[in-house]
Amino acid sequence: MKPIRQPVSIAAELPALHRRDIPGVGISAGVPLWQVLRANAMEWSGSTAYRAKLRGLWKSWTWAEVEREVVSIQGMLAQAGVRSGTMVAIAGETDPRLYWYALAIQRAGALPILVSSRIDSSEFAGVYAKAEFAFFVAGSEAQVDVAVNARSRCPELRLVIALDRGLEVDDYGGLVVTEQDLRGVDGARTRVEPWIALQTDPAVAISTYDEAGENILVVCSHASVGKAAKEFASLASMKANDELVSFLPISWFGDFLQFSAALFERALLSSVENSATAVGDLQVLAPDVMLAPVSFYRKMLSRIEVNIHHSSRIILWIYIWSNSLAARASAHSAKFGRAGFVHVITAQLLDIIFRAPLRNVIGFSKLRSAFCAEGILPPDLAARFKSLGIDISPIDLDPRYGGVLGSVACPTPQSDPVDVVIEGVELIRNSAGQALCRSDFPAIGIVESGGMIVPLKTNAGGWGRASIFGKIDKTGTLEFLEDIDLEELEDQTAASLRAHATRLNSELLIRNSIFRPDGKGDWVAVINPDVDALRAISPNSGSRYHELIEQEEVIAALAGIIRKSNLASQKDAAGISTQISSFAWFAKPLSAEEGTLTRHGGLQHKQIQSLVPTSVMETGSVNVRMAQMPRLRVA
Amino acid sequence: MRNISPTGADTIIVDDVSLRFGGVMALTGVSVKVREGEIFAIIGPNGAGKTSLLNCINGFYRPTSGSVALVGADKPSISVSSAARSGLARTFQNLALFRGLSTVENLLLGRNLKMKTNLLQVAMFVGAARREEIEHRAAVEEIVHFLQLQAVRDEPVGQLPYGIQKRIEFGRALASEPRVILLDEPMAGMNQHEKAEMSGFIRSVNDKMKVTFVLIEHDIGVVMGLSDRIAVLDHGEKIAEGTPSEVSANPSVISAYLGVEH
Amino acid sequence: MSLDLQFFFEVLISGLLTGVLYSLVAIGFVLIYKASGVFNFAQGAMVLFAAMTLVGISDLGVNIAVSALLTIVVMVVLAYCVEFFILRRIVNQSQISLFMVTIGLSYILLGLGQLVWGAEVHSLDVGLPVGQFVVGDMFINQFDLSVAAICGLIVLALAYFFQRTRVGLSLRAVADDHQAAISIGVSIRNVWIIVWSVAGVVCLVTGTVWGAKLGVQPALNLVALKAMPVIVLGGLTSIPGAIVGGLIIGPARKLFEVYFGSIIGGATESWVPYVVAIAFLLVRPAGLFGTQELRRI
Amino acid sequence: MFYRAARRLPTSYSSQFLIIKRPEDRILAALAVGVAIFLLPHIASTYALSTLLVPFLIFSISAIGLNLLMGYAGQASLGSGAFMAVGAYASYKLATNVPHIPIVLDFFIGGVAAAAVGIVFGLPSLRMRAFYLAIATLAVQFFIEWLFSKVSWFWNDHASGVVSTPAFSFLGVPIDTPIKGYYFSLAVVALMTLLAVNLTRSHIGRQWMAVRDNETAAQLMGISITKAKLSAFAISSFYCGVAGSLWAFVFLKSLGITSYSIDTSFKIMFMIIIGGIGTIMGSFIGAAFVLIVPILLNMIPATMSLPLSTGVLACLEQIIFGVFIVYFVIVEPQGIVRSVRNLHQKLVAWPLTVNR
Repeated sequence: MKPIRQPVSIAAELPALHRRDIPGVGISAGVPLWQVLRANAMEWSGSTAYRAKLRGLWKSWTWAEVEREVVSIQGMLAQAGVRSGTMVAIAGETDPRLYWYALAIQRAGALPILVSSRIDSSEFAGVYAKAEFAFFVAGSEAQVDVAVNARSRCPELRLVIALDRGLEVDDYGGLVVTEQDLRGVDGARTRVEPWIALQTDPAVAISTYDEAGENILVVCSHASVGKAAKEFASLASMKANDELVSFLPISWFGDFLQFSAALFERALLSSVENSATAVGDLQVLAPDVMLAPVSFYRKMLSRIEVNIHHSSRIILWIYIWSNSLAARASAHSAKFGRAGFVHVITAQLLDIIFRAPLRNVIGFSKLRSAFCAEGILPPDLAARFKSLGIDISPIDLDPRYGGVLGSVACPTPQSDPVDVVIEGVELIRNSAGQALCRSDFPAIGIVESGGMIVPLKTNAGGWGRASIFGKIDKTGTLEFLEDIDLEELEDQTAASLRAHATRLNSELLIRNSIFRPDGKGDWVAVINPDVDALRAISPNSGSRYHELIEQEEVIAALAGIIRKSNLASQKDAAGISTQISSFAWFAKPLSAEEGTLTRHGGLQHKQIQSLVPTSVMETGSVNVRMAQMPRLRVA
Repeated sequence: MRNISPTGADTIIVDDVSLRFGGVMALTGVSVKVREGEIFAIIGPNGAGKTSLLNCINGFYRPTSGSVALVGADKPSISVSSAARSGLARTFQNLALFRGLSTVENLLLGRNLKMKTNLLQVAMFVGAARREEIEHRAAVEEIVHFLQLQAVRDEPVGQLPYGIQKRIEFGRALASEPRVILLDEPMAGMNQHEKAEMSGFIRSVNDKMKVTFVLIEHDIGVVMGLSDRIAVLDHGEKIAEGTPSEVSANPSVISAYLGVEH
Repeated sequence: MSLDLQFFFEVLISGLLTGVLYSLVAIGFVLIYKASGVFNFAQGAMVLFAAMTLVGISDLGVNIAVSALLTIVVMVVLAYCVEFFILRRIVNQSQISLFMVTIGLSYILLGLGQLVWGAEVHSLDVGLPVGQFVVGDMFINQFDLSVAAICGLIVLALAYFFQRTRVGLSLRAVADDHQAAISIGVSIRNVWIIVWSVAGVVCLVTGTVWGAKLGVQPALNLVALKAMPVIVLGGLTSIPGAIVGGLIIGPARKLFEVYFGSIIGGATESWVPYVVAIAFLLVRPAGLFGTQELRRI
Repeated sequence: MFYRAARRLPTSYSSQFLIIKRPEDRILAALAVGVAIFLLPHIASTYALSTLLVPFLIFSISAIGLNLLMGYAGQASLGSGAFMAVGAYASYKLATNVPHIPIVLDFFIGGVAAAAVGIVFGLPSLRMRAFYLAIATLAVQFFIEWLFSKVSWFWNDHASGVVSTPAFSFLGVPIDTPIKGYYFSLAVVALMTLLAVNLTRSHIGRQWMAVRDNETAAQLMGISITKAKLSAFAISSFYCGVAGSLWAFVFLKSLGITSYSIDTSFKIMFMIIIGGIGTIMGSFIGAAFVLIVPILLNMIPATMSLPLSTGVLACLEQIIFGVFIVYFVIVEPQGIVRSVRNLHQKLVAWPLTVNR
């Protein structure tokens, strides 16, 4: 595989890394993470960078150690045959070394592909088909087994590097090696020049799923990773030596985000022992900043509340009271734009006598800013957390969009070629308006001035789909198209929509709802109905979800609610009235764990398609959202 | 179905063993050879004498006639503890854990034989004794990690769910780094998922640590999938032995066992 | 017949007879153990309590028979209390902790008895014959003999109670298998109450006899300790065992005391029975007639 | 909440060996020790020192001893009093006949003698279970009582069975005043407690607990039941022996078999039942409880000026103890220490409750 660019000595860039008074600020977003790491190692060699629980004990590493480790890993990998442009898959959980490997791989100019640790062998083969990687770094034996089972379908897979083999010994005929084996002779000592990447070069590929459940690979450039990280850091107002906790499979984008943000702000990233111990470990770790999926917050809350309900009446009473208080306070502030004096006082008192000890017990004692990804934290949960003195702001972090340069599938090419700007890359546009391209060298994420990208991987002569998303000039700076975005609407519309939301959500049938423009000035309500409630009104109470949403009665009832809400909105004197032209829901019910909305599911249902013209939703969804990236919005 | 059949040397030789309780013949003239590194299953209807055979192998019962030999043992395993010393570990149909003790303590007891420090050193609890504790604790943590027991590390095992307890008992057997592990219905009362998990553990221990297994299991599906060879007992007599395919083909087995069970 | 042989027989017989006395106590133990699986350390205390109550009531000038009846009532009440406050609250606890409870119980009874009836020694005369038979050249204590008779009567009564009466049957059912008994609708609590009451009655008899022998005093409590070896020797679960145990222990201690005790300072009765019992137990860990519980694996 | 969980991370297995895990508790413990060393002996009256504190210390040693046997190894014993006697008489013989060896050594040898006797009388435990064994240990009690009351050689053939123990000094300091006695026994208690704790958290302690919880499985682990049980008996008896010697030399300053009667055995057993079976802590709590209750009982009527004769009080004491035993076995089988632990957990989890 021929390298795309020759390595340059990085001596020239060092001063750039030194110019800095406030930590992190000086480093421009485009700088590869390994350089950030090295900067940290130079300036704060002593301070702790990572912490992990191995075999029941907490181990920690300083920046300098990590830097040294990363360099030696790169040397090790170089010996194993990892070159620039090589692709190396990584899968595993709760072990910082996995991230260090990612860094080392970037340092070598190769592309780390973060794979879910829960992946099964067929999916693994699927990922392999997209990015024929020759190397696979397995966090634990589970992943080793996956790779071994899939080896027949992965001809190019040369080496599985196992970080933690536990009790195992079998090496499957040289396929599986441990680090120790690899270090072996002088692997650790061979020092390899780092690869200097452009900020538009791909930094990392994340194996995830699109809303159809298809496994896709998402590629992020150094620029977008940095940008996302910095945005997160600023949202969380992260400081140096803050403590973060990461506890999920490495391929979760939120996890990767925390990791990169921690690097930029040189915060301390700890990882729990495993998912079973997560809650307990969290209590010990007491993070300052936390980014977790909604499901995890739910788990925490249920744990807390079960406790509260089993504890003394007084505690329970205070808790309920503080909940209502929080609700009233927010209502008050919504009305007058500021919290009431009484509320402030009582809140303060509560915090001293009730919340503080509670936070201490449940492990949020030090928490400064918490975020939940994978959609929106249901308002009731948010309120209950608030009553514990914990504010959780949902951030929009769909891995499809957070830091994406492009995603890949490989249909057959269509007619109607378009002019090619980069030599060696041929582009055509198919009837669906998608751009397809072919390059005569294996390529990764090259960007064309027409705002087109080639697939993650094209074999010489192979075709792949790409999607238009924005303009990039030859200097490699991105320029995004505009997004239609609630936050950017004039306040009255937003307020009116919020009013809609509260009305709908207050209904028994609807758990929560969001709104998309239908393109004709009105709005589509995408709702998440309460299945049990639906059953209650359905003629056949035994019917399954997909049956329910076909039933006239049910649709009528929901339509009634919408209509009511529209009327209310018209009556509402304050501000302009927004009307809901149609509503959509999901082919699959969302379990309580998910309980959130994605803005696509609704379209999978024929009934809805009749209600909402697909094309319109398109503007509302895929491409434009895609364009405006990587942007973290605090709802 | 597992077709690779290890052709290791014989590890356990049960030679024409009979066992009598008062008037009842629990076993009559049973001869079995367990090869090194294989998973050997003993099946049969209830009261066929499976557990009795296991008990003979690791010395709970002394056969009325016939002999049991553990090849490579320093001395023929006559008592339970000497069997343990010669690398024989065992789990029970109805758990035999130390209910009052935590998971880690149970596993540590599995390594009891490896702990050498004497009473005085221990009473001082410095130097050797301390080092020993730490070293064995580390070894135990490996098993905790392997069997995914982190969450219950310090819980008293008495209150833990059944599946977990089974796993802990298996871990305790593993902790003694045995050559042979006898499993008496390791998956009794488990749901399918737990069974799959357990077989996974057994398989990987057998594959990768070359531990020989002798197991009694009622779930025919599991047995067929897991074991290299199977012996079928009925009324204390061995009516068949061979690979899963052979056994399941054997008419007498079908009549005596499968017919009854399913 | 030579003198020392005759002497030997005298000792032997009196040993046997005192042995029977111990059997009386032992029977109470066995009853309770069979039915409620409790090793009733409070047996001695119950004996003392019963005797004290009897004496106490009769000292109030009540006819001895009446006061005996009253005492029986008291013992029944006691049985009920034991069931209510202890047995029903202590299901599925380890046997040793049940044992502990009865130690506690014995303390309570001792304290109570002395609190109510005072700690001083009462003499008790229930008209048992004193003096000596003369058989050949041998002297046999009539008192002991009559006690033996009483003991025999009690055993017969109990045998009848267990074999013939409905209660007795259900009681044996419980003794065999609690769960089964419950499943066939035996009210286990009633059974407990009954058994403890019966044991109470046995205690009353025992107490009366011992009281008549030694006078009613706290020392009676030690009777239980003396009877322990008899019980373990006979095996906790069999009444015949209790009797035979008594018949072995009684002579053994007497003979040892008479022939060796003097050499090594005397008063060996306190421990010799135990040594004998342990010697037996080492051979048969479940005692003579006890059933060896199988080791579950 | 009163205890901090946040960011206290175990970084080595040896941190698991800490006798007191939480720093807050360590402070408390340090305070307690400080009080015991510097404050208590000076504020406490001589009466309190000699009739309460010293007996408390000595009895907690024997309670620890019995706890090791009964609580950890699960072998019931009613013979602790006898083992105390053995220790006492052994060290008495030594102190009187071989005066020049240091007294501490006497006590130690006394303990060893008791251990030897313990091993002999522990042998039945190999065959017998539960209360069969308890009865067997009763035999020890009675035999020893008889032995030391009949064979006058043990008390140097004095006329009376009760002899006064020779005055002794430790490191040149004569242990004559209650305070010195207190400090001396405190030192012994501290040392022996530490040793006991070490044993219980080591593999030997684990072997005992294994035998207690499941003998079959214990055998399966290659544990020699004989070794485990006999070692438990030996060590338990050693503790009792030393306690016995202290009882004679430091507390009574005289030696008579009556003070090692079966009642003493029961008393010690009550201590561990009430305090908490299977915990070292429980031994102390139990000892304190069993010793303090009677004193309180004697004080209450005095303070409330109730006309209660000592006889009545004695009865009440018996009854109350009986009730306590029954109560603890039924309601709180793990004794007071359990309640203390619960409180501790409550404090840790406050304002939430402990989720069990």
